[in-house]
Order: sequence, then structure tokens, then C-alpha cells
Amino acid sequence: MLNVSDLHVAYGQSEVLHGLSFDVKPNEIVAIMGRNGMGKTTLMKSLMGVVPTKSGAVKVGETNVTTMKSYERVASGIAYVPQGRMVFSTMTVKENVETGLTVTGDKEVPGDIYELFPVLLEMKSRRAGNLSGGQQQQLAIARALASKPKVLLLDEPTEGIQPSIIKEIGRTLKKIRDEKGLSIVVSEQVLSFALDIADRILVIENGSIVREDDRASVDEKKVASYLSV
Amino acid sequence: QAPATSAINTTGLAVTDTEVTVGILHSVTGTMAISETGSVQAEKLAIEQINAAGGVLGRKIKFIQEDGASDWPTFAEKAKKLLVQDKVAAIMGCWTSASRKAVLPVIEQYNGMLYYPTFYEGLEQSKNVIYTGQEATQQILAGLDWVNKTKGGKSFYLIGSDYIWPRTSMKIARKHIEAHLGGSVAGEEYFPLGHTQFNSVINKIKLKKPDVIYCAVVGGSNVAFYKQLKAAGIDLSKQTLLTISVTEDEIDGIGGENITGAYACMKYFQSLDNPNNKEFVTEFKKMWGEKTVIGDVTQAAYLGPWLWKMTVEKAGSFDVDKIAEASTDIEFTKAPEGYVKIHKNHHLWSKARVGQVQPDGQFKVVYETADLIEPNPFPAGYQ
Amino acid sequence: MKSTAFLSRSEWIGVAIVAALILVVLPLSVDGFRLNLVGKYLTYAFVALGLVMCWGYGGILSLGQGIFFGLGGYCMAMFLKLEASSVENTKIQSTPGIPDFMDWNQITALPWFWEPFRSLPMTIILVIAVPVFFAFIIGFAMFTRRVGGTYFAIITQAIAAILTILIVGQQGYTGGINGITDLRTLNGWDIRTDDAKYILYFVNAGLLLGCVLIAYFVKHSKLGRILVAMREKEDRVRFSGYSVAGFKIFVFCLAAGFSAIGGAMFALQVGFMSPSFVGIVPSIEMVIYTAVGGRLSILGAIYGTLLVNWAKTSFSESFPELWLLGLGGLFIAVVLAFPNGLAGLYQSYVEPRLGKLTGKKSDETNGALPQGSPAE
Amino acid sequence: MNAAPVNGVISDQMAPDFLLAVEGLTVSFDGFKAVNDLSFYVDEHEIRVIVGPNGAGKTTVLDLICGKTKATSGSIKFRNQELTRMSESSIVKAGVGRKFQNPSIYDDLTVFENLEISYPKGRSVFGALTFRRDAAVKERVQEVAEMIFLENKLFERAEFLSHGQKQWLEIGMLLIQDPDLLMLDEPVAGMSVSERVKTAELLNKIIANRSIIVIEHDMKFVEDIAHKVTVLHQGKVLSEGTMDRVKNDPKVVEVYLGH
Amino acid sequence: MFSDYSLAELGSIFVMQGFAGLILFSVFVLMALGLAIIFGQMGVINMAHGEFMILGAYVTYFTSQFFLNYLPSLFGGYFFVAMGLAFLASGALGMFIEWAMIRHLYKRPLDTLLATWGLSLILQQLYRSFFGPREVGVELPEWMMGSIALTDSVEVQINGLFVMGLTTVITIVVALLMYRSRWGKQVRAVVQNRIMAGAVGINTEKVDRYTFALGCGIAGVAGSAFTMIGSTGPTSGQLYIVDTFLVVVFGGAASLLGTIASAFTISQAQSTMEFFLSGSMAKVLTLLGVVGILMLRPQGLFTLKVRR
Ligand SMILES: Nc1ncnc2c1ncn2[C@@H]1O[C@H](COP(=O)(O)OP(=O)(O)OP(=O)(O)O)[C@@H](O)[C@H]1O
Ligand SMILES: Nc1ncnc2c1ncn2[C@@H]1O[C@H](COP(=O)(O)OP(=O)(O)OP(=O)(O)O)[C@@H](O)[C@H]1O
Ligand SMILES: NC(N)=O
Ligand SMILES: [Mg+2]
Ligand SMILES: [Mg+2]
Repeated sequence: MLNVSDLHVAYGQSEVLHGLSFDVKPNEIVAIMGRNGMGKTTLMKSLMGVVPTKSGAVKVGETNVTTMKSYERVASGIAYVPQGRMVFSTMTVKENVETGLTVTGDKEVPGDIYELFPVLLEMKSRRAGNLSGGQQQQLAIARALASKPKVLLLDEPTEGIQPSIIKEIGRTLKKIRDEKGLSIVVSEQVLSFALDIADRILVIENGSIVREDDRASVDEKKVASYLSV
Repeated sequence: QAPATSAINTTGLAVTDTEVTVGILHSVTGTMAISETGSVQAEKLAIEQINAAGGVLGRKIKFIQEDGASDWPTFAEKAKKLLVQDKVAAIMGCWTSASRKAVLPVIEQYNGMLYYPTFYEGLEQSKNVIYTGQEATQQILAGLDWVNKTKGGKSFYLIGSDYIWPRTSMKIARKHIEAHLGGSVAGEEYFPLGHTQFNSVINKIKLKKPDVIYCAVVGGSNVAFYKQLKAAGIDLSKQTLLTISVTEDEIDGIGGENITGAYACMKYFQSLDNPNNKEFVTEFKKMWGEKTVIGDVTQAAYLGPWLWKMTVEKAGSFDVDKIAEASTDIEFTKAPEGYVKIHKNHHLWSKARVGQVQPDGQFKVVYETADLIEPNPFPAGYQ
Repeated sequence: MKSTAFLSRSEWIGVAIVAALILVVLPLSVDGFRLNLVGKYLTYAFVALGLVMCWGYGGILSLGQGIFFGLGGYCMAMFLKLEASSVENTKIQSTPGIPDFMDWNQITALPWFWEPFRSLPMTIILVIAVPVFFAFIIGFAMFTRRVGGTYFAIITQAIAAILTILIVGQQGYTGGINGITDLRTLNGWDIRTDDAKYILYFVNAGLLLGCVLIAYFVKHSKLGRILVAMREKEDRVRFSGYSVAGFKIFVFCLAAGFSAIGGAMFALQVGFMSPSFVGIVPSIEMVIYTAVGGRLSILGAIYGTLLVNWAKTSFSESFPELWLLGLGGLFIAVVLAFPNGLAGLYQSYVEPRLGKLTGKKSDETNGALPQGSPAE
Repeated sequence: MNAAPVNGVISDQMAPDFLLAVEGLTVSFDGFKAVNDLSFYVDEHEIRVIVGPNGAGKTTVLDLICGKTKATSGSIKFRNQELTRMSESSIVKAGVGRKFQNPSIYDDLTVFENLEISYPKGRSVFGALTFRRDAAVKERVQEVAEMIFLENKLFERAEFLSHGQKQWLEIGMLLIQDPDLLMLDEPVAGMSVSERVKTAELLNKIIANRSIIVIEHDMKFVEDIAHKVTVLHQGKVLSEGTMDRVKNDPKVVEVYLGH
Repeated sequence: MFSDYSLAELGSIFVMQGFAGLILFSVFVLMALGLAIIFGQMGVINMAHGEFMILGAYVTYFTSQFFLNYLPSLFGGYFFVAMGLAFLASGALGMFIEWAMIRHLYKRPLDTLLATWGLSLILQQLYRSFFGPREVGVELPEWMMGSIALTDSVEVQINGLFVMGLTTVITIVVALLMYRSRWGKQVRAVVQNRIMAGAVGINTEKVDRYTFALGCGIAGVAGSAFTMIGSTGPTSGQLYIVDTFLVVVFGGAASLLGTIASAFTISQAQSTMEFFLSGSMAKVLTLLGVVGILMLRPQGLFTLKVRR
């Protein structure tokens, strides 16, 4: 569903990603693991078109999105939950979720989204900026799901979330993967969560993929050693 | 066979054997450009005509134009530039009193010659300035007398922009109304330059029902004032309004239909019926287009270059001191306003006239003083 | 690496170059008239300098610096006007001995607030004290209430408008829209002569350099770093135990003080003061001088002021009817293409080459700070 | 620094040895009580961890203590000083330091300058003008930089630090003020595993001279540092005690940890 | 000051001043609405707002000339055509300016102030070069210039009513657009976080461009309406800019309701005071009042409280 080949990304002069290639199949959750500053966020942003691609190609299904603007990529089926939430803070919770409807043209937010995050329904007319950190994280996920994506990108979605909801999110992600046939890319530093949800784990280090494991065959110790140096 | 340059220019002015340079200093940008454009046009016309007629002492007039940008300090700076750098023999310039006040010390310090065209408040007299417009008494008294006599005006509502000219003019008007006409002032108000909301004062006028609204609102505010007056149902053919600040130029912006019936007290109207003016209007339109209009100040500005030329030729010299000296009693018989003469106090003898605005934006002259009025910038009893 | 020493080497060089330019090169190369113009422009540079401190470093954009320039200028002008209005000079008035415009407005006695301006020492104190006090009031009211960013900018604009209307409206006391004109002598010394103009030019340039040094001192003190910090993360500064309002008030007052000196020197050199320096238009123009010079560059303020004014004068002399196009275009170009102004140009084009030449990296680079955008 | 109530003449019921006593604290935002009649006490030299579901009111409690948000009612006594009526900067001067949820440092300044700015001298306008970077300052900056593992980065612009290093820098900026109470809101969010371990070490080291309140969701980290854990739920204390006790409290499992 | 008037007079003073205040209120709202979008919503400090208004006024002038010369029989209705054209002209210019200038400055809001100041100088000069330095007189259809007498001393002005009606319509349209339409939501999202808005699927460039154009277009309509009461010259726009910003800021920049409330407060204060004090003093006191209240409520009358 998502096909990345030889992706190079640079901030100005300094190249941060040095030719990543990987595929994500429909119905698959891939976790990108790596320590701080190894390029996880950069990868997510370049997939989303927020930072420009230097070379390489990104395809969603058959569509080549490499040169598209962010909003066109959303229309092609990518959705993004950024690190640091970035909710629209002076808009209400409901309006925030509704911004996700831009590309689908729907009038109403699908009800199952509020089912996944009941707290959002409870607070639907509160300003998003007034929510607690964790509530904002949930809102950001809901907003992404509202655009009915084929590929969902989540950048460290567990940051600042209470343990029970982390588990809940894990279950939810698997559920929407199965129900909607989504491809999910999630970046993580926490191994336990990655192991819990991912079908496959990629380890990124200094802008290159250095390891790839199927969940079945994952060598926990080896992966952990990449994460703690 | 022009006289030798060394003989007629002993102070190092920009005079050559074939040319003499003068300065034109008006705002062509900023809020005052609206009013001053006409002056620039008139001065350029006069210079062209003088050159066509052989120039001044056999020398063609060349002009350097500077923009005062509606900013008084800029006027001072540019005046200084014209005098110190360009050594111009005279400056035709300024419109507002504020710009003149800023320029005056410069002109006096560097001993220049300024021809100032605007009706103004008086209280000033300088060897270095010729005032080709009216001082306050020349504009105000005759108009008030007329409105008092023919319209029976007893109570007056005074409205002006908030600066020295309107305030001084109103002061004189009030003195005259109270002391000489036995009338009364029903209200007196001033508004910041550029003010556009006159509904409140219009309401007050409606309550006070004065015989005459007496106006010295300048610039763009006029447009707002007259439109709002009309919209408020004040019909100027029934309510007498006398203004000292609306000329054909302002009517262009107000729209003749919005101010029809109002009276203005000026010394010149475009519609003046005399041969001098006919020719002037024709020439002016030939140069600047059929649609341009000519107001009081524009005509006064036109006088500047001519008066200067005649003075120079009388003095036989471009030297400022000599010109200042020779100015007294210079006559200009071809003046569009009829006839003018320079008084020894450097103001002009001229008539006062009252015109009534017609729907086409022109004035119909309804009154003019029989004689030229002697200028008196320091009128006793009106201070 | 930066030291807390008062001025770094390259800064000394920069100051020396400016000093050489305004104290030697310009006086030698331009005629008296142009030099007087330069002197006038340099009075605006005081304002621009203040804006570097208050806007560039402190992140406080004031669109009302004309208030302080004007107050300083008016204080000076009031003194000069009183001196010019001796009984002898004004004997034709109905009340001799008071300024002419008061007489025209039927005022018969000098208003009380003019009295202090009979004394030169008092005037010199008031030239600084009145604007700084005014700035303190505004600053105190605004900053303790945490008004900032665009709001502050618009409010200062409104205050500038208020002051202009007041000055224009109270013309019996202030000279109204004409301003206070025809200033002649300072303690008997004729300020209109060419010699006096030369002397005033150098006094003005000297004061400006003095203010530059003060600005550097502040910039290199801990206060300078707090200002930068405040612009970045006001809350963090507050939670580091600083009274943010206090620092803002200080830098706002500093800028006001600089502006006031400029205003006073303006009145002395140009010979009059008018409300057209108090209002919104001049205030915004002065912000533009700062932007053109580079809002974070102390010396840039001077270059920016000179450049814009030079452009204005020469455009308007060559194209009196079209010069606004050039000027407007210049502003847009600076903002779009050179957001760090002349200083930015210097840093990205000149300095690297100089660096190559001398093989040393100068430390003026902290002028290349990315834009703080202090708006809300 | 400030007078602790050592003379034994204590009139109210508050025990004198608490560093911080929060009592009956309530704040309401347009009727919504984010913190609701909350009371808890922190001892000297204690690391207290506050956990609780998202939106429980943890961050708000810290906001209240440091003066960023004003309480609707209740009291916060720090060494018997009432904080609810003090300004932010005087709360800092009284000895309370606060780290924000997102690292809040000065990107444009170097690490050295970041620390120097936080050095608790020259805090008045005049003081800041005359402040000199003397040996004592440099020494102290060096000392703190070592504590926060940044001694090699002193002259780097803070902007170029990694996320974890930024977090440490902010902690360092608080440490240099030598506060008696340090409050950290999710200090290890976004840190790598090894950085988390180092942070725990750091906290355990600096506790000698002060007390610390930490908000955190990472149970592993909490276990490493907590002396005592307070669980907040809907603005109230749900449970309090040692990590072991709290972890096994069914109420906590229900609303927070999950099954 | 009251003693000058009889009780009956005072009664009609208040009615008439109230009505004058309402006209002023409509004028303020009309001026401020465009800016409330451009500045309040988008954060662009558009110092050329007045020049966009004047463009609308010039368009009205040319339309009136056209009708006078070619369609005199339809002159009575030309004003509606003119307003539409004014909207289009100012909107189109706005769109161009957004593309050429503003879009490069979203990250530097204060710089928009400087750039648009430059723009305002350029526009003024262009107007002067093309339309002449003098003010142009916009002729109005006769039906708009009269007034309706309610009692002997109380009359209401037709163009006042017209402005009030126009203001009401435009306000409702804008409010619906901003708060009820999908569009409004997108605008607010883009303004809050341009990057993230793109990442949820909003075409931010288009939203920016059309929003700016909408604000400018409304300015154009305001300019068109102002030909009824004010002057049209190259620099007339400058007169409005401070008042307009103050109205928006006083109301609380992001709130449309605030803009309306603030326009109401300021206009009523000013028109009432103008009756008893001089025009200058009324203005000074109004401005001082606004500044004073802004000190007490730094974010304006209506604010969205969001934690930092
Ligand atoms: N805007 C930027 N400009 C220049 N360099 C950047 C920028 N953003 C990130 N970098 C650099 O790119 C590298 C990768 O950063 P990235 O944010 O992608 O890491 P990450 O793996 O997401 O880390 P974390 O776990 O902290 O989120 C880092 O070295 C960082 O310093
Ligand atoms: N200014 C405010 N207006 C309205 N509600 C607010 C405001 N500030 C906080 N809240 C609400 O108060 C509650 C507590 O928020 P707080 O940020 O303290 O939670 P938290 O415990 O820190 O959560 P997290 O672990 O997710 O950071 C939340 O429900 C939040 O929506
Ligand atoms: N002299 C004038 N009208 O200002
Ligand atoms: Mg990341
Ligand atoms: Mg929190």
C-alpha cells in the first residue's frame, strides 16, 4: 500500500535520511524504532510532504505522491498524527475532528471515531488548547482517522499517554487495521508497545534502516540494544 | 539685448545670460496634493507664458520642482535646498499656513523670495514674501456684511478645521458679527484635519437653527461634510451657508449636486466674466485638459510668476533686496481676477466676491465689492 | 566565543568605521547643506537605535516612537521658543514676551507648564525626563498587564494619534499643526548660522555614538541576554524569577530616552518642531529605518536610517511625482528579500569573505539570530 | 534563603516539617473543576511522583503551585509561605522551580548562556545591567553542566541539542537556581531508554538538597525514582503511597494502568 | 452643558445622536469586518487596508460615470452594480497581493506591517498617477440622498439606513461563512497551524488566498459605501486605518462578535461625546478610553481563553 524507495531527505545542506526503502502492505502495522534524532520524525514529515524530498519516490497504492503537496497526499489516502499533537488550539474539539473531513467531503464525523475516544465526545465543545496533553494526543489521532486514510502515520503516539490508554490505542490500531484494511506506520522508542502492535519492526539509525524483523522472529535483545546506547 | 548678468545678479543667484531658475515647492503627494496640484499647474502655465513672451530681463525661466509631500518639515528642507543648492531666484510655493510657517525662517535666513498663493490668517508680514492670496480681513468682512445685509443673517454657526487659519478667521468673524453686525454666534466647532464624521455637528445645527452656517473646513473633510449635510436633509437653497474654504477644486470632490446653493467668499471664481479671465481659462484648459477646474488659490498662484517678472523688470535686477524694495505698487492689469496691485505690506489689493454654487460645480457671482480692499494683516480691533 | 567584555574586537572596528564615516568622511565630502541634512537624518537614527533595543532585542514593537521623539523635540523647542520670544522680539504682539502663536490664540500669559523651560539645565533634564516618564507610564500600564505583540503596537499607535490630536487641538499652548517654528538662539548663541550647524552636527554625532556605546553595553550585559530570552520564551524567563514587566519597561524607557535625545537635537538643528513627527506615519517610518538596517543590528540602525533617507531625498528630487513608488518598493523588497536588512546582507555576503581574508570568525554573528516573532 | 518555621510556635494544624502543603485546592475553568478540593503534602528530600489519567489535573496542579494559574480556593503553603497570593517571580525567588511539559529553553542562546541567565543573581533590572560573569558564576555553570551531562556542549547553541539534552538543560536551568522544590512535568517524554536511565540517576543525585515533584506516565521510570506516589483522578487524590501499594490498588488499575 | 437645551430638545438630541451613533457604528463595522478577517483571523497586519477600501470607492466612481454616460436610465440602481464590482476589484487585487507578497510572510506577522505599509505608499501613488491627485466626486442616485422625517426635529437619513442595512447583510454573510461553513473552519485551522492544516488535507494556499481576497473584497465594498459619506482621493484611505485597527483590536482580534461590540461601544461613545465636547476632545477621550480598557482587558472585549 505504501511504497518508499531510496528516499533521501535533507534540511538545507545536511542530509538526514540516506536512502530509505521499505514497503507497507495493506493490513499491516510497521513500527519504526530508533533513538532520539535518528530521523523518525523526519521520515514521517517527508512522507506527509511537510519537508521536501531530495530524491527517491513515495507511492500510495499506484499513486506516486512524491511531488505532491501535503493536502494532495491526504487526498491520496495518507493521514498523519504528528509528534507534539499540533491540535488547532482555539478551535473546539469537534471542529478539530471535522477538519479531517476536508478531503472526504462528509458532513458528519463517523460515529465510530467517538466510540474509540469517548473522552472527545464528552469534551466536544471545549477548546482543544485547553485539553490535557493526553487528551490532545487522542484528538490528533481522531482527526487523522476522520479523513478515512489508507495509510496512517503516527509519530510516537504514546508520548504523554496514560498506560491504560496506551493499551487501548494498541487494541484500537489493530482493530482499525483489521476492519478498514489500513496500513499503519508508527514510530516508537518504547519497545513494549511496538512489540504489542507491530507486524514488522524497522530500526532506523542515523538515517538508514539498519534492521528489519517480523514480529514472529523479532530478537528483542538486539532491537533493545539499538535503542539504548 | 539683455543686460549683462553681472549687473543684474550681484548675489550669486542661478541666473545666466540666457536663463534664470526659480523653484516650485508644493505638495504633489500626501493629503495636500489635492489642493496644491492646481497651484503647480497655474505656476507652470504662467512660466510658460512668460517664456513665450520673451522671459524675464531677456532670460528664460527654468524651474526646479520639489515635493513638499504635505509635510511641513519637508517643505523647510526643500526650501533650503532650493535656496542653498539651487540658488533659485524665487520660490513659488506653499499652500497651508503650516508649511509657510515652516519655510519662512529659511527664506528669511537665506534671503530668498517666496510667492505664497493661499488665502491665509494674516498676522504676518515679511520682506521676503509676497502674499498673492487674501489675508483674513479681505476674505471675511465683506462676505459677512453681504450675508448680513442680503440674507438677514444674524445668528451664525461657525465650523472649521482645527488649525490656525480657520481659528484665526473665525476669531475675526466672531468679532465682526458681535461688534459690527449686532449678531450672535450660535456655535463654534473645530474638527481635526481629515475628519469625516459630521453627523453630530449637523444635529446641533438642526437644533440651533442658525441663520448662517459659516464654514472653514479644508481638504477632504469637505466632501464628508457636504454629503452628510445633504443626507441629513439640510437644503442649502433654504439654509444659508457661507464658506471661505470651498473653491472649484473642492467641489470637484464634493460633487456640485451636493453643495448647490452654498455661497463662498473668495476673490476669484472660474466663472468670472472678464476678458483676462476668459483668456486665462482657455489657456489653462489648453495646457491641463478640458476637465480641469480653476479655484481661487490656483488663480493666486498664477499671479506669482507674473508679479515676480514685473518686479524684476522694474527693479532691473534679480537681487532679492531690490525686488523686495521694488514690489510696492507693482500692478498686474492682466490678472484673471481683474486687477491687482502689491501693497507696501507685500499683500495684494484685491476685491472680495461672493459666489453661489451651481449644480455643475461652477459659481455664479452674486456680489463683488465695488473697490479693491486694502490688505491689513494686523487688523486693529480684530485681535 | 563571546565574552562579556564591553565591546568585542569586531564591534570596536564597526563602531570605529561608523565614527569615521559620520565624524570625518561625511563632513569632509559633502557641503554644508547636505551635511545639515545628514545631521537631521542622524537624529532619526537615535529612534532607530532605540527600536533595535526595544524591538530587535526586546521583541516589543512600538509604533509610537514618534511620541518620544516629539516630546523630546518639543521640550527643546519650548526652551528655544521662549528665548526667541523675548519682549523685544515680540513687541508687536498684544502680549509681548510670549510665543507668537499664543498671542494669535488670545493667550495672555505664559501657561504654567512652559515655565520650567525658561531654564536651560531644567530643559536638558526635561528633554529626557518627560519622554522617559511617559514611556514608563505606558510601559507600566501595558507590560504589567501583559499587553504585548501586535496589541502593544496598535495601542502605541493609538497613543501617538491621541498625542497628535492633543497637540493640534491645543494650539494656543502648543502651536497646533504649525508646530513651534522660528527658533533662533540657544543661550544667546545663534543656532542658524553655518558655524553653529557644523558644531551641532558634531554634537549630535557624538551623542549618537554615545548612545551606540550605551546600546552595546546593554546588549552585552546580562540584561541584553535576558531581553533575547524574553523575546523567545517569556514564560521561561518569568519562571526563572525575573520580573518580565520590569525588563520590558526598562528597554522601552531606554528606547524612549534615545528617541528624546534625537528629538531635541532635531529641534536644535532644524530650528523647529511640529506634530508631524509625533504621529503614526513618522513612527512607522522609523520602524522601517530599523528594519532596513537590520532590526538586530545596532550599527545597522544608523546605516538603515541614512540609506532610507538618502533614498527618499534623492528619489524625491529626481522624480517628485513618483518617488513614493520607489520608496514603497524599497520597503517591500527589504522585507521580502532581506529580512535581516543591511546587517543581514553584510553577514551573508561580506562577512564570510572577510572571514576568509582574516581567517577568523567574528562574533557579530549573533546579529544573525533568526527572527524572533514576538507577536502573539 | 527564607525562614523555615523552626521555633515550634505553630498555630495551625499543619505539621512544620512539610516542605509543601497543599490543602483544599480547587480551580474551576468556566465551571469545570480541573482540580477539586485537593490536599497533599510533600516532605523535605522527597521525590514525589504524581500520576493519573490524562486530564486528571496534574499539570494544572503544577500551574497552581508556580503561580501560572490562580486558584479558585484553597491554600498552597511552601515553608509556611502562602503561594496562592504571590507573583510568579516571587514564587521562584522563594525557592520553587518549574519545568514545563515541552522543553522550554532559549534556542538562540548557548548552553552556557542559558544556564547563566538562570543564575540567581542580577535578577533586578539594575542587577542585570551590572552583573559580571565572574569566577563564581563560571564555576557554578560548569558544575551544573556536569550534573546534566552537558559539560562538553557549553558553547553550542541550545537549538542544536537533542531532545533529551534540551530536557536536561531545562532541568539544569532550574538546578542552578538551587531551588528547594523542583517540579518536573513529564521530564522523560521523548527520551530514549538510556536517557531515561540517566535522568533517573540525575534526580536521585540532586535530591540531597531539595524535594522534587515529578509528573510521569512511564511506570518503569516512576519505579526508579519515586519515594511516594500520588494518583490524581478528576482533580482529586485517588490513592497515595509507595509505588507497590499504588500499583496494586484496584482503583488505580481501573482508571489508570488498565488491565 | 445640558443647561443649554430644553428637555424636549434633549430628548431629540439623544434620539438623533443615537441614530448618528448607529450610522457611525455601521461605518466602523463595515471598515473593520475586512480587517477582522485579515488581521483578526489571518494575523496579517494590513496597513494597506484603507487603500483597498479606496479602490472600491474609485470603482464606484467609474461605475457611476459609466452609468451617467451610457445608461442614465438605470442610474438609480448603479450603486448595487458598483458594490459588486468593488468587491471583485479589491478582491482580485487582494488575491494578487497575497500571491506576490503576503504568502511569504506568514511566519513573520510583524513584517507584514512593514511590507503592507510599502504597498500602501505604492497604491496611493498609483491612484494619484492614474486617477489624479484630486478627490473625485461620486454622484449618487437621488433616492439615496434624502431623509425621512420622523418628527419635527428627528430625521433619519436614507443613506444612513442604507449603510446600516448593508452592514447587517455583510456581517451576517461573513458570520455564516466563518462560523457555519466548512470554509470558516478551514480558515481557522490554517491560521492556527499552516503545516498541520495541510497535513489534515486542507489546501492551505487556496484558503489563504481566498481568505485574504475576501477580506480585501469586503474592504472594497466598504469603500464603495463610503462614497456616500466620505471623500475619495488617493490618500483618503489613510484616514481610516487607525480607527479600523483599534476597532478590531478593542473587540478582541479573533472574535467577530467582539469586533461588532467594539464598533458599537466606540461609535456610541464618540458620537455622544462629540455632541457635548469638541470633535478633537471627543476623539481623544474615546481613544483614551479604548486604551484604558485594553489595559484592563489586554486581549480585548471578547477573548478566547486558551491555556498557554
Ligand atoms: N528543522 C530542522 N533543521 C535541521 N535539522 C533538523 C531539523 N529537524 C530535525 N533535524 C535533525 O534531523 C535529525 C533527525 O531528527 P528527527 O526529528 O527526525 O529525529 P527523531 O528520530 O524523530 O527523534 P525523536 O525521537 O527525538 O523524535 C536530527 O539530527 C535533528 O537534529
Ligand atoms: N484553561 C482551561 N480551560 C478549560 N479546561 C481546562 C483548562 N485547563 C485545563 N483544563 C482541563 O482540566 C483538566 C486537567 O488538565 P491537566 O492538563 O491538568 O491534565 P493532566 O493531568 O496534566 O493530563 P495529561 O497527563 O494528559 O497531561 C483537563 O480535562 C483539561 O481539559
Ligand atoms: N492658509 C491656509 N488656508 O492654510
Ligand atoms: Mg521524533
Ligand atoms: Mg499534563
